[in-house]
Amino acid sequence: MRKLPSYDYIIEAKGVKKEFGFKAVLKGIDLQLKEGDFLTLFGPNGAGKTTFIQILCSLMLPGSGKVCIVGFDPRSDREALCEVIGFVSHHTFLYPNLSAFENLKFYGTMYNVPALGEKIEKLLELVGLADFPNDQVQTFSRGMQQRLSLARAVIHDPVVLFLDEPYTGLDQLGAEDLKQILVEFRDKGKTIVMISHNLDRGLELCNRVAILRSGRLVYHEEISETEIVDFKPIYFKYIEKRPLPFQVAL
Amino acid sequence: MIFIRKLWAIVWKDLLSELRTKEMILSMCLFSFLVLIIFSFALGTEVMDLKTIVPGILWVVFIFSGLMGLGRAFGAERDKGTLSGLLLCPLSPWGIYLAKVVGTFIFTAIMEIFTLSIFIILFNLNLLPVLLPIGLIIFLGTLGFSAIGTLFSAMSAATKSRDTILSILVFPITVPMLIAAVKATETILAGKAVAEVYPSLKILIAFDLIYLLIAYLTFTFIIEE
Amino acid sequence: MTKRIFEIAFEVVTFLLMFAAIYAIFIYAPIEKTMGIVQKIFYLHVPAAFLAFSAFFITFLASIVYLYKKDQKWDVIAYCSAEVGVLFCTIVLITGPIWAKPVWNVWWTWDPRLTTTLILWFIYLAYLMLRGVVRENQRANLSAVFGIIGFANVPITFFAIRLWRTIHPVIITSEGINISKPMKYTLLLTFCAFFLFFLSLLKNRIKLERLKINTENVKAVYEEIFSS
Amino acid sequence: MTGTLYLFSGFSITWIILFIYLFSMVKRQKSLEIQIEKISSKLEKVQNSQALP
Repeated sequence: MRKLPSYDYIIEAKGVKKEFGFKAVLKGIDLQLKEGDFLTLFGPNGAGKTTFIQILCSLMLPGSGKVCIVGFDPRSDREALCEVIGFVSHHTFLYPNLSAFENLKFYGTMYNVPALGEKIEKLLELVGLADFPNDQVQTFSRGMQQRLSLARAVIHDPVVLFLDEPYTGLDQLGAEDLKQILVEFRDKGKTIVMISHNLDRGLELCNRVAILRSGRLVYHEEISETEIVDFKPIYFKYIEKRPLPFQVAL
Repeated sequence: MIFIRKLWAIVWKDLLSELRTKEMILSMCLFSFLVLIIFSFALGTEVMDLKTIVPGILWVVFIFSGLMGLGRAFGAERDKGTLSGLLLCPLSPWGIYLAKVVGTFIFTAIMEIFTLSIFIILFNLNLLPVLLPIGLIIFLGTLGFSAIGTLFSAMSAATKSRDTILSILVFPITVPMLIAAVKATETILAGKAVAEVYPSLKILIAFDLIYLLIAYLTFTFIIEE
Repeated sequence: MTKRIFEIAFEVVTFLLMFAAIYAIFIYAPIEKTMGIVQKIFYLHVPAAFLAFSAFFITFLASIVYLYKKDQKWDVIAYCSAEVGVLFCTIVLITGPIWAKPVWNVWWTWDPRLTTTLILWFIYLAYLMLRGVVRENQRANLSAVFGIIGFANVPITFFAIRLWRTIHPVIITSEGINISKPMKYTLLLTFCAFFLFFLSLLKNRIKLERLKINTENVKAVYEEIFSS
Repeated sequence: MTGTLYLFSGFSITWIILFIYLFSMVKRQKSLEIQIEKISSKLEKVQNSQALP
């Protein structure tokens, strides 16, 4: 059992800013999540959602500000941090010439997973790919690849799971399966952060909702099942084009 | 121990992936074969002193063909979109770099063995008696080339015009290594004592160590965004 | 205010020194006996070579400091210094052959010093090109690493080429030529003049680059405000 | 005297290079100034239009 440092919030971001060249993508984001939270992050295209989630999972460093995931700072404890997070993106991170089994075996070795063979079989069963362990990934459909990508992301039992548009390319059945897996994950008490375009899919499971717009977190609330119906108008109110609430000093 | 296992996992998946397509190794070997043929046509049949030009040709072929393999080290990962997945793994950037150096080294070495055999046939050269020292020189040269080339491969993977910039970065930097390697090969082929190549070998070793050291210190900056 | 006066004084001194240097080179310094009047290129060539190396050394140091501190200021210094360095290196590579042709009767020899300079020139051209093609959020990091590697390459290149050409051509012996006192003073003067010129060039280049960055920043903020 | 010719070409090429560089710097500065001018004039326009109502 790995030892985790003590922490107040499992995910903590303080004043996170990021620039690409001269373009400010994130302009100071504060976010705090407790263990077991399921946050869905909405926002229009180009709002900086993907950049933000990449900063949270240490693929990018924040330009300024502080990020702390499970008590680890991505600047100093990157490796320890990597061991406790999983990331599903719209890239599958799978090697097309390797089989499903080989892909999982590679990632399992990288995460130093004990009893890897059984674990892989269990995972393939879970994502419904048990019949094709030895087929090359390039022969898989997009949906199957996405399932395998999910298996890859959870092979080391992460404490926190980040999902960047996980429903892209999945058919109805696949989406239901993914939802089941996420429910299982949520019920195990893992913390999940998901990005979504799709309001219905995004609101199904979460207990917190946030809206990101041009690099700022303009809305962040806990949400109960009864409030979900009312969320749509709120969302459109927040993403409609209007001057941002700040003054420019000239 | 875990570090070695993770390192080997990366090398193994690269080898396996290459074994399935054979795309890179075939193109490298074919390219070196073609360059050799072109050299033998360009030089004509009655070359005055083969032994003085052979080392130069040999290393030019190695560098040109090796360059094809270099770009793939990180370029392929970026093309497939797997680079982020690799970077997410709990392994230090240095480990990832080292694994890629080993991979590049293996591919380049396979190409070099192939090139040498063709070379022996085409230029009617008897390398057998000097195989050991030549092997050592090629080993050191290839190590340095892979070390610096992998670093630049990661750099150029972040740029728009990948292959052009890779060759512009690699060629001037590898000149000292090339000079030392050619000089050493020349000395050996001329049938001189092995002791005479020590200065060249020293430079090759210095080159390898300096670049591995620089990569150790700076590789984390290359992949961070 | 005093800073401004100091700056102007600096420029004026540079300007005067340049004139003094030209006077010294053409009128004060005697004509060398064996090489003739061509030898006067020496007063351009040697200071330029020294400054090119110093500029690349500044790039090297600034790159290290940048990676350590992650302050964009140092990246700007490294970039501007590399650009000025390439400029002086180009001057060295052009005046060198012009000097060599009448003296050695060849334009170029593969002497360690010449070859090292040529390779250095290629390396820093590559450095400038790399900056042009790399994505912005990785530009400073990558070019800093390359700036370090490029300079670390210098000693090893020098030794490798020494090994390659064991018979040194004339230049090494011409190192030992007796420089008469007026020549020495002229060289010293040109060194000072060129050095001040280099500093002011570098300073202005850095200023220009900062201005560019600030303008781009303002533009980005501006576009953001008025797009919404 | 060929020596003078070489000397002359050496010096003139050096100065030409330096002046080209200086000229390019001046040009870059000019273009930046134009950009700044554009931005500030646009900002002024916006300020005026906001002041009207």
